[in-house]
Order: sequence, then structure tokens, then C-alpha cells
Amino acid sequence: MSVKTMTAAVNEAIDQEMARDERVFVAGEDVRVGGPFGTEAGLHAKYGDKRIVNTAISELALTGIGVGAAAVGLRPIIEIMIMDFVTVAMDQIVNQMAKMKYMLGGQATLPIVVTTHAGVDSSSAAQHSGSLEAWFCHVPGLKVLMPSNAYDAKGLLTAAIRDDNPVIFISNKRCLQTSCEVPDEPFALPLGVAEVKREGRDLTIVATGRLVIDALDVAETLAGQGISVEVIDPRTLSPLDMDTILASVRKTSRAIVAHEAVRTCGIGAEIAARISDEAFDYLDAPVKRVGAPFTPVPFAPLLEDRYLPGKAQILDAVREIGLTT
Amino acid sequence: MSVKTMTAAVNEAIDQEMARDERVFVAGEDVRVGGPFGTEAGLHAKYGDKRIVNTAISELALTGIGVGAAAVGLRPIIEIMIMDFVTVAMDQIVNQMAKMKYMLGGQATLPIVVTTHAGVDSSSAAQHSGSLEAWFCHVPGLKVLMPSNAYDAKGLLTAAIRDDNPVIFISNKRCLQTSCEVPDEPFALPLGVAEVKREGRDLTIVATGRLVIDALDVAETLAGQGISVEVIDPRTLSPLDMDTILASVRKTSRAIVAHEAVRTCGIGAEIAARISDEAFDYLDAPVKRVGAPFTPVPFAPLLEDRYLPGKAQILDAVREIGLTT
Amino acid sequence: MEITNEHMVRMLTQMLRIREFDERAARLMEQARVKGSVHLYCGEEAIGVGVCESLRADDYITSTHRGHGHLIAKGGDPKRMYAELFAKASGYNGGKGGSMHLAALDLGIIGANGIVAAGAPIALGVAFASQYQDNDRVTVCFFGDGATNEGAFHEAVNMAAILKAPVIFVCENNGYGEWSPTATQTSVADIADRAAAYGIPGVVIDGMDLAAVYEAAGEAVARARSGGGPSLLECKTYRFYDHVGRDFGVLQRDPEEIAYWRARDPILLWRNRLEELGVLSSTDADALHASVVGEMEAAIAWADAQPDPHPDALFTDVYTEPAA
Amino acid sequence: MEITNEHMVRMLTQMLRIREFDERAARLMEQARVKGSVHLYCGEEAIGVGVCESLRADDYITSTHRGHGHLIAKGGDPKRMYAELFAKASGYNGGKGGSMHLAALDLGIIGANGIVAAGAPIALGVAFASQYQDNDRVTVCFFGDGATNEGAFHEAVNMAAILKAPVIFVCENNGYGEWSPTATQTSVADIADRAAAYGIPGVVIDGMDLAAVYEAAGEAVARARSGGGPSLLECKTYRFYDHVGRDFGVLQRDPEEIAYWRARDPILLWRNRLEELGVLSSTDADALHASVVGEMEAAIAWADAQPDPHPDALFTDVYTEPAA
Ligand SMILES: Cc1ncc(C[n+]2csc(CCOP(=O)(O)OP(=O)(O)O)c2C)c(N)n1
Ligand SMILES: Cc1ncc(C[n+]2csc(CCOP(=O)(O)OP(=O)(O)O)c2C)c(N)n1
Ligand SMILES: [Mg+2]
Ligand SMILES: [Mg+2]
Repeated sequence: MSVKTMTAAVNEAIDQEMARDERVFVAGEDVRVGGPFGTEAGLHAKYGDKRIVNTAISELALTGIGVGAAAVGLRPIIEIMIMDFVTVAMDQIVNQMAKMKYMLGGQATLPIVVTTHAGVDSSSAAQHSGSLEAWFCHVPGLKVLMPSNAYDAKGLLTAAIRDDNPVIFISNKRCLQTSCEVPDEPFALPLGVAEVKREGRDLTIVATGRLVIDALDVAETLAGQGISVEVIDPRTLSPLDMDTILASVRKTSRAIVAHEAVRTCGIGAEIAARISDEAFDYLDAPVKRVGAPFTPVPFAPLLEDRYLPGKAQILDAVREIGLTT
Repeated sequence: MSVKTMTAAVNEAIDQEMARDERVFVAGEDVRVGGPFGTEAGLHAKYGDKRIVNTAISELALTGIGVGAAAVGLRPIIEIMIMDFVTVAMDQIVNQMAKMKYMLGGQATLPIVVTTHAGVDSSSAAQHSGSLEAWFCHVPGLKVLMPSNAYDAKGLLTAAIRDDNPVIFISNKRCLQTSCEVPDEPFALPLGVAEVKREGRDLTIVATGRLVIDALDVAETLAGQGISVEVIDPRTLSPLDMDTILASVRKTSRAIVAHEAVRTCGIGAEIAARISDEAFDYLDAPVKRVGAPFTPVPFAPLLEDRYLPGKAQILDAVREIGLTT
Repeated sequence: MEITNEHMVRMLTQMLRIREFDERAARLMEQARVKGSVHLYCGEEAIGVGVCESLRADDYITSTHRGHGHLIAKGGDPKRMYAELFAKASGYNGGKGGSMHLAALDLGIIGANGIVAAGAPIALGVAFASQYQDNDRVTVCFFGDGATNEGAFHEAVNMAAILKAPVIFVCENNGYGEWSPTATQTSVADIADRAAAYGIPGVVIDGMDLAAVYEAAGEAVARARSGGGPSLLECKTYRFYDHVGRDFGVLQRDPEEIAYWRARDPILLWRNRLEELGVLSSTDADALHASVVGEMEAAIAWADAQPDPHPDALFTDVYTEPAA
Repeated sequence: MEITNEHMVRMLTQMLRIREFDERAARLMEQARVKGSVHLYCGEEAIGVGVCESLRADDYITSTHRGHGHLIAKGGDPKRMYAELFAKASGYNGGKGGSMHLAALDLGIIGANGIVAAGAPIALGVAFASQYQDNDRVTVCFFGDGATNEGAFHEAVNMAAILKAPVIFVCENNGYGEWSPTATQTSVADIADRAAAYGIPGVVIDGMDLAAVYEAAGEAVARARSGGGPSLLECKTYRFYDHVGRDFGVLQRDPEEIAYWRARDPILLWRNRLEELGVLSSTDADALHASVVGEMEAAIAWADAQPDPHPDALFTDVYTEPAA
């Protein structure tokens, strides 16, 4: 165990899985120098051009490298630098990678991890700040992960690399520099299993990525007011671990779902719709959603601050359901 | 007034708006011969190469024609033949068209209509049967339309062409050959306004595209059993007319949301989440969602039949909320 | 290049099999016994056969929406192909793919594709894997003229050139993309010229001349296999029928144009050549043709009698479950 | 080509303005007074200036993430540009865009772009509109060497060639895409060779030589304006600083390489030339330089004093509301 940033944890997971399995390689833009966030730092020196494949600025082709190579037995990690850039790789992700096994009647096995970095990050503006996980959760054939801390990041990414399915692994940028104790040895967390990050009785907050940190903050604040909040991090957004979420809501009778992505049609809509349906008889208040407003991401720090959902917005939601005044 | 198919109604809307406004043009693949569904039939003969622009198989470039031309004063209609092909045009739609006005601080006005054809259609299989409207409803800056009949199609498309914003106009393929009375003169329906397709007291079904037809069938069936169903077609999926939907649910106390797209993270999740939240005190039963299962679209007609949500699935949902046994 | 008599006959047989397969597929579609879109390879047989005859069994191909010919040329079994068109459980894809997604991974056929040009990035990936695994397999990427206007094509060829990946890009320039003539879509007369944008060899080939295709493909394959990197082969050919099926009636093509190309039917040309060379008598050729027809009729009968997929097949193959 | 003395001096001034703008932008970013990523144009000034001096005021350009130079060259006001970098309400984009989205539609500057190569399809659309509107405006599309490996570039150039759209594709080949050398990304030594894939003229130009750029751009612009269609100009240049800002320390570049290109600083070369030609004395040149420095300092002071956007600006400009 040692304290690691999420960046370091991601790096370590890739490194250890590459060491463990010859078939694992990384392809992406500027991965040779470690990638824009340092998640591949040092790996080129260790694994060389063969396994750290520095590609042209060609997201469609580089994703295709993953699809083709996986179809014939390799285990690619495909890095799409910034999540907004998936827009130029969607065909390979959605029409090929996600559907190939099914279209081929099961002939193909596609153990691919697509890693990317999502969300707002010091005024990167409208084309470098997107959180598009909901798109991928709408696509059968893909698994979608979004860890909120270094420990989960290492465990989930390790599991993703070992998984035989295409997995989209999303680092929320504002989590990358956070750190916690992380085992030094390789370890895998199960995919599709949510974690209760804090137990509570009065309210369930289901949060993803950076909003988990905000939700834990809120829980701490509310504890001071005698309100006991349970915080759940789904970690895997597709498939969703609704059992854990529903068990919690059946206990607390109240739920808020919070993420950084635009609220409308975000993953929070799916979670809220399912809670509202499947825990209908248990709910004492409507399920509230916290997410970004329906605007592109502005550049100005002042506007970006206002744009970003966080503690204040969660507290507003708590107020709306009548837990505070 | 005369009876027209939805295909003919779309064609007429484009034709009349082109006649009315010199700035309107169509760019797309094989639009010269009328497009794959005939929505541009006859237009090339009338407007020639200048205004019916038959492009290469280059969806990204052809969408860019729309963005660039709109930025300097034209009013493009961009046809993406089949909705699955938007995957190769997403950057121009999502990062450019949708965000440009905002990123530029309001300098740009982008009156673009992207037309496309969505959904399952006689064994077109996994790459030609997609319903991806939820993706676009998650993107601020876009409006998203999906008519369910010829009348609405003409009125909405006319309004879309006259609107000063980027609009995604989606024809559900299984609606194209349905017909109804449609005015011969140009007319525009307001965007963002849902329509109550049938009034009822006991249950609200919010349905889109082809599922509106199925919902009306169900309503008829249930009327025979003394159950009165209100059917609402949002028509505009972004922005959603929640007022009409909520007014209905507050009256009926029960709601089902139905669409052809994959249920998970479909637009139904957003609608159900909002109903569950905003009509919380009025609901006598959980809001149920009908949508495609979490699988790619299979080729085999037998499997495709089972895949497609329709009357049977809506009736199941009616049963689940206890209105029938 | 020396081709044995036997090989010449086998190549004729392969072309005939493709032709007869697709003529029947067309009719079955017209009769609504086959659902979905069937894109016919008729007229283009010399390309699939000439190229695949240059490959080893363990080499790979990626194909297109117009893929039946590629499959047969690479060893695909018409029985299982028809079964797939009939959406039967014993079709190559278990009935879940249909014509546009036909694949046989065990034959190195990575699959047809419903997205124009999407096979190019995938072929790049397969070829990359061969370098990575240090085997000497090559990958052929088939695609149409229209596909060369998609970004995917460009990105894949560039990366293949940089990596010197063992992939051969084979363009089947049949003069049209759907109902649009190539000249209205593609800014160069010879798509082979696009090779210059990647610093790789680009060759124009008469795609109706089996020997020419076979020879050019052989060179490109040898280059790729020996580490010389990718090539672009442009095979000039013609789509005898409409974009989908035989005649949609959407596009009026010049009858003279059709007649010109029909006279250059690759099967006719090759058969004449074999007869001229004395490899095959006209009677032998007729008998061969008849036997191919018989094979296809039998394949259809077999396929037709196959069971439907289980209705629950809808839910399988979405994910790979961990081995128990 | 004859260039008047006055014009020569104006071009020097423009290059100096770009250089001094960006040197300061870099420092402001280092001081965290400017947020977000600032990609410096230092070293590439002769391209923006040489090209834009060939344009009319009503012509259009599309730009890139490395776009400050293009904006100034096309008439952008440094005051409003700094105001945008400072995220002020009077910035070109009202503070909502920042460096990567700077635009001034009234000056024909369609905008910088945060997505590599995305300007190419947009430039195609703008040029298409000029044909449609039957005016004789041309559009210049600036982009980097790395951008030529994106599918968007390929699709746009092909369609532009087919339509004979009045667009000039100007590649600024600065030897790198982020931290990757061009040779590891791009499969041809001369990107101008890619023009052959579209049947359009492709020219290699010394991008450090203002006169060379100006002359080549003039020809391409004249061709486009008179209906001759698109061209591809590859300007060989060098990124004096790192990908973002001045020095990230990620990439070790060969000091000799840097020295070689620094000696070919386009401003130095042009200033020397003007001095040699007697157009400008060294004292005059120093004075000019000093006045440009003064302009930039004043622009920063002005920009810094501008008001912030109203917090509700977050919610405006998402949609165009119908006129009341
Ligand atoms: C991305 C994408 N765009 C459009 C289509 C529709 N489409 C299917 S085949 C085809 C024409 C392809 O032309 P070409 O590449 O020349 O192949 P051919 O059919 O002539 O063999 C088109 C436009 C598609 N399937 N995918
Ligand atoms: C689609 C996309 N992929 C990747 C990036 C990240 N990125 C920004 S600039 C850049 C390098 C661009 O290189 P080049 O085109 O040569 O322009 P230069 O920066 O050298 O001027 C990259 C990879 C991006 N912005 N967009
Ligand atoms: Mg073709
Ligand atoms: Mg560069």
C-alpha cells in the first residue's frame, strides 16, 4: 500500500497488466511521452515502440487498431486523449467494437479498453471539457467505468484490461490529482459492482466521478445537522449495479443522483428513472438530479464555476426534497 | 388537404421551403436521385445541382458544408442517410454545429437542419437500424425532432427549416410509409410543443415515432376494457414540452413512456425521471418505460420481431402498473 | 507468372461460384425469401478471386457491404452463407448478421461491414497484430471507390504506411457509389493516385482481367509479407447490377456503358482464355458451370432446411461472459 | 511580384504584432492571468501574414488551436483578443470561448478550433457558400501537419476539389504535432504531395520566407477566386516553443534543430531583407518594434480593465431566440 494519485494508479495498472500479459499494448496520441495527463509516463521507456504505440492524430484509425487487433487475439488499450475527441471515433466504438460480437453471432471476442479523460478542467472550454458517458451507456455491448479515486481506478482498470469485452474507462479529470492509499500489487475490482462510500440512513446520494468527493463533503456537512447520508458510487455505469442502489434507497427513502455531465439525458436520468420505478413504494420524496446546466462549457473561470455542479447544487437538492430548509 | 405519406410530406416541406427561401439547399449522399427513401424525389429536377448537392460519401465533410455555409448566411439541410452513420459526423454536429454560437459568444447563427432516418426496418441489422436521438438530446445547442405522422412531419420540418438553430430531424423509418391528411400549403408547427394525440383519464402514454401508433392502438384496445388512455407525442424531444406531459400525468396519475430506442439511457429515462420528480405527489404507480432491450439489432426477422418494442410491450407495462391483470 | 492449368480452372470455378451464388441471392431477395439488403458482386469476381488466390489460408481479409464474393474467394462455404441470408441458426453469424455482416473468423474473414470504409481501420488493426505477433500473415482490405472519400480510409492508410503494416488496400472501382457516378464523388480519375499521399505504391489494374489482378496482388502480398509495407491496388471494374439487388430502377445507366462492360465480363474473358489456351474445352467449361449451379442449388436447399435461431438468441453474444 | 515599400513594412509590422502578442500571451499564461491552453504561433508568423496579406477584407479564414497569428493577420484587434484571453465580456467571444475558439465573424474569421482538422469541413462549407451566393470571396483554411492525418482533412479536400470550391488549404508544417515529430505521424515527407490524391495543385513553400509565402498564396488565391478551385500550400516552418505555452519540459528537442530554425526566424529574415533593400533602417525597425511592444502593452492594460461577463452569460447564446 502507498499513497498514489489517480494518475499514478492508472499508470500502475497499465504497467502491471502489460508486464503480466504480453498481449496488452497501448495505442494513442503522444503516449510515447506519457500522454497529456501522464497516465502512460515511463511506459515507453519500459515497453518500447512495439507496445506503446504512438499514433498519428487519427482517432478513427487508432480505435480501429484496437478493434482489428482484438479480433485476432491482442488486448488493446486505446487512449482517446480527451473525451470530446470520441466524436471522431464513434463509428469504430459504437458500430464496430460494441456490435461486432453480436453481429458475428458470437465469433468475435473483443477485449479492448478505451481510456479517456472527461470533464471540466481549468478553462479548457467547450471542446475539451465534455462528459459523454451517457452516450456509451446507451450502447449495448460496451461496459462503461468511471472511478472516483485512485484505489478504484487501479482496481477497475486492471479488471477492464482482463475483461473480455470492450470497456470505456473514463477518468474524470478533476479526480486525476486526488490521491489515496492504493495497493502496490496488481488487483482487480469486480465490474458492475457499486460501492457504498459512506453509510447513512436518511438520504442516498448516488454520485459519479468528482461528484462522489462533493457528495462525501455534503454528507459530512449534513452529519453536523443530524442528517445521515449514504453515498454510493456506481463505479461501473454500464451495467449499473441497481441492487446496491435500490437496497440503499429502500432504507433511506430519499435519493439524489449527481454527476458532472449535462443533467438532461445524463446517466442520472437512467438511475433516477429506475429508482423511481423500482423503489416506488419506498420513496418519501422525489428523486432529484444534479448535473450541469443545458449549456456548452464556457471558458471564463467565472462562468465555468457557475456551470460546474458540486456541493452547492447537491445541497440545493437536499433542500428541495425537504431534508433541510 | 390531401392524403400523403410521411415521405411525401417531408418532400413537400423541403420543396416548399426551397421555393420560399433561396438560401435553403440540401446536401447529402444520393440526394440527386431522391435519397434512399425518396424524401428528395423530384427536387433535383427542379432545383438542380446548385441547391440539391449530391456529395461524396463523406459525412463529416458534408456536415461541415452545413456548418460553414450556415455561418455565412445560408440555411442548409444536411441529410445523413441512416442514423447509424451520424457516428462518422459527430464532431461536426456536436463540437461545431451545436456549440459554435455559444463558444463564439453569440456571433454565429446556425440555421441548419440535419435530417436522418432512424430505427428498425425489415432486417437492416445492427448498423442500419439505430435510434440514437438520446445522444443529441444530451447536447445543448441542438433541437431534436421526431414526428410520428405525415402531418407533423411537414409542419415540424417546415418550422425546423425556418428556425435559426441547428435541428436534428429524425424520421422513424416505420412511419415513412404511413399516411394522413396533410395541408398542401406550407405550414409550420411550433417546436417544443407536444401534442395530445388522444385524450384519456386513467393513464398517460408518452410515446415517440412509431410507438405513437402502437400507443394509439393500445389505447383503443384498452378503451374496450373501460380503461381510458391519454396518448402524448412530444414531437420535439429537445427541448421537451414537460408542461403538457405533466398536466396529463397530474390528471391520470399513471404514466408509461415508450420509444423504439434502447431503453437504457434512452429519452424515456429523461421523461420518466422528470415525471417521477415533478409529478411525484400525483403518481399512483411507478412510471414504466418501454424500449428496445439491451442488445444490438439482430438481422433475423424472428429476432428482430422480438427485439422491437410495440403494442405487446406497452400492454405488459400497463399490466405491471396494475391497470389490467 | 506461371499458373498451373489446375489453378486456372480453380480460379474459373471460384468466379463461377461467386456469380452463381449472387445470381441466386438476388432472386431469393426478390422473392422475399432473403430479407435485408443484398449487394451483388456480379461483374467484380476477378478481383476477389485474383486477390484471395494470392493469399494463404491463414491470411486475413476485411470486406464490405458487397462482400459475398470476398467470402467465397477466401474459402467461405456457400451453404453457411445462404443459411445466414436465410437468417438460420447455422448461418455463419447464427442469423444475427445477414448479408452485410457475414464473417468467418476461422477462415481469416474478419467480416463484411455495413459502414462504408469502416473495414480499413479494422484491417489496419489486424495487420498491426500480425506485426505484433511476429507472424508473417498479411491482411487484405477490400473497399469500393466511394469508400476512398471517407476519412476512415485516409486515416487507416496513413497509419498503415507509417507502421509499414502488412496490409494490401484493394479498391474495387466499379464506377458508382450507390447511384452516384464515381467522377462526381472522387476528385481523381485514378484512385491509385491516392497512394502518393501516403508514400506507398499505387497500381491501376484491369479488374476484369483475372491474371492481371492475380499478378498485381501477388506482388503486393509478397511485399507486405516481407516487411515492405502496404500497397494500394485499384481494380477497375463494373457493377453489373444495381446498388442493391438487380434493378431498383433508380438510376438510368447508359446502355452502351453496360454493354461495354458486359462484353468484358471477367468470367467470360477468363473462360475464353482458358479455352484458347486449351486448358479447358467448351464442353468441360459448360460441365463445370453446371456443376457449380448444382452446388449452389444444393446449398440453397441445405440452407433452407436449417433451423431458425432460438428466440433467446436475441439476448446472447452481447457480452462475453467470463469462463466458469 | 512587386511589393511596395509601404506594404513590406506593413507585413513586418504584422509579424511583429503577432510575435509580441504571443510572447506576452505566454507570460500571462505562466502568471496564471490567462487560463486555459495557449498555443503560441511564434516562428510561424510569415505564414499567417503572407497568406492573409493576399486576401481581401471580405474573404474568410478558418483557424486552429494555434490561431492568434491568423486572427491578427486577418485584422483581429489585439485588445479584444487579450480581453478574450482574460475571459472578459468585451473579448471577441464575450469570454465564453478563450484562446481556442477566438473568432470574429465580421472580419471573416470563422474561428479557431479546438478539434484538430475540424476547420477543414467548415472552410469547405464557407467556400461552398461563396459559390452559392455567387460572390468572389475565397476562404483560407489553416491547419497543422498533424491535422492532415485526420479524416476530416481528407474528406474536405476531396469535396472541395469536386466542387471546385474557392478554398486554399494552408498547411503549417512545424515539424511536430504536440510532442510527436511529423515524420512519426505523417507518411509523406512533403504534405504537399497529398494534393495528388485530389487532383489539385500542391506546393511546398519555405514558411520562414514571407515573400515566398506571399507569392504562392497570391497565386492560389487568384486561382480560387477565378474559379480554378482549391490548392494545397505546405509551408515548412517551426514551432519555436512547446506545444502549449513556452516550455512544458515534456519533449526534448535537439538544440541544433532549434538553433537552425531560430536562425531562420521569419521576422529576422524579413527585417534583414528590408534593411538590405533600404526599405527600413535598423533604427526605424527598432522604433517600429518598440511601437508594437507599446501597442501590446496598451492592449493588455485595456483588456485587463474590461468588465467580466455577467454571471448569467452562462445561459445565453445557447440558442438563437426568434426575433420578437
Ligand atoms: C458511412 C456510410 N455512409 C453511407 C452508407 C450508405 N452506403 C452503403 S454502400 C454505399 C456506396 C458505397 O460505394 P463504394 O464504396 O463505391 O462501394 P460499391 O457499393 O460501389 O461496391 C453507400 C453510400 C454507409 N453504409 N455507410
Ligand atoms: C481530434 C483531436 N485530436 C487530438 C487533439 C489534441 N491536439 C491538440 S493540438 C494537437 C497537435 C496538432 O498538430 P498539428 O496539426 O501539427 O498542429 P500544431 O499544433 O503543430 O500547430 C493535438 C493532437 C485535438 N485537439 N483534437
Ligand atoms: Mg463503387
Ligand atoms: Mg504541427
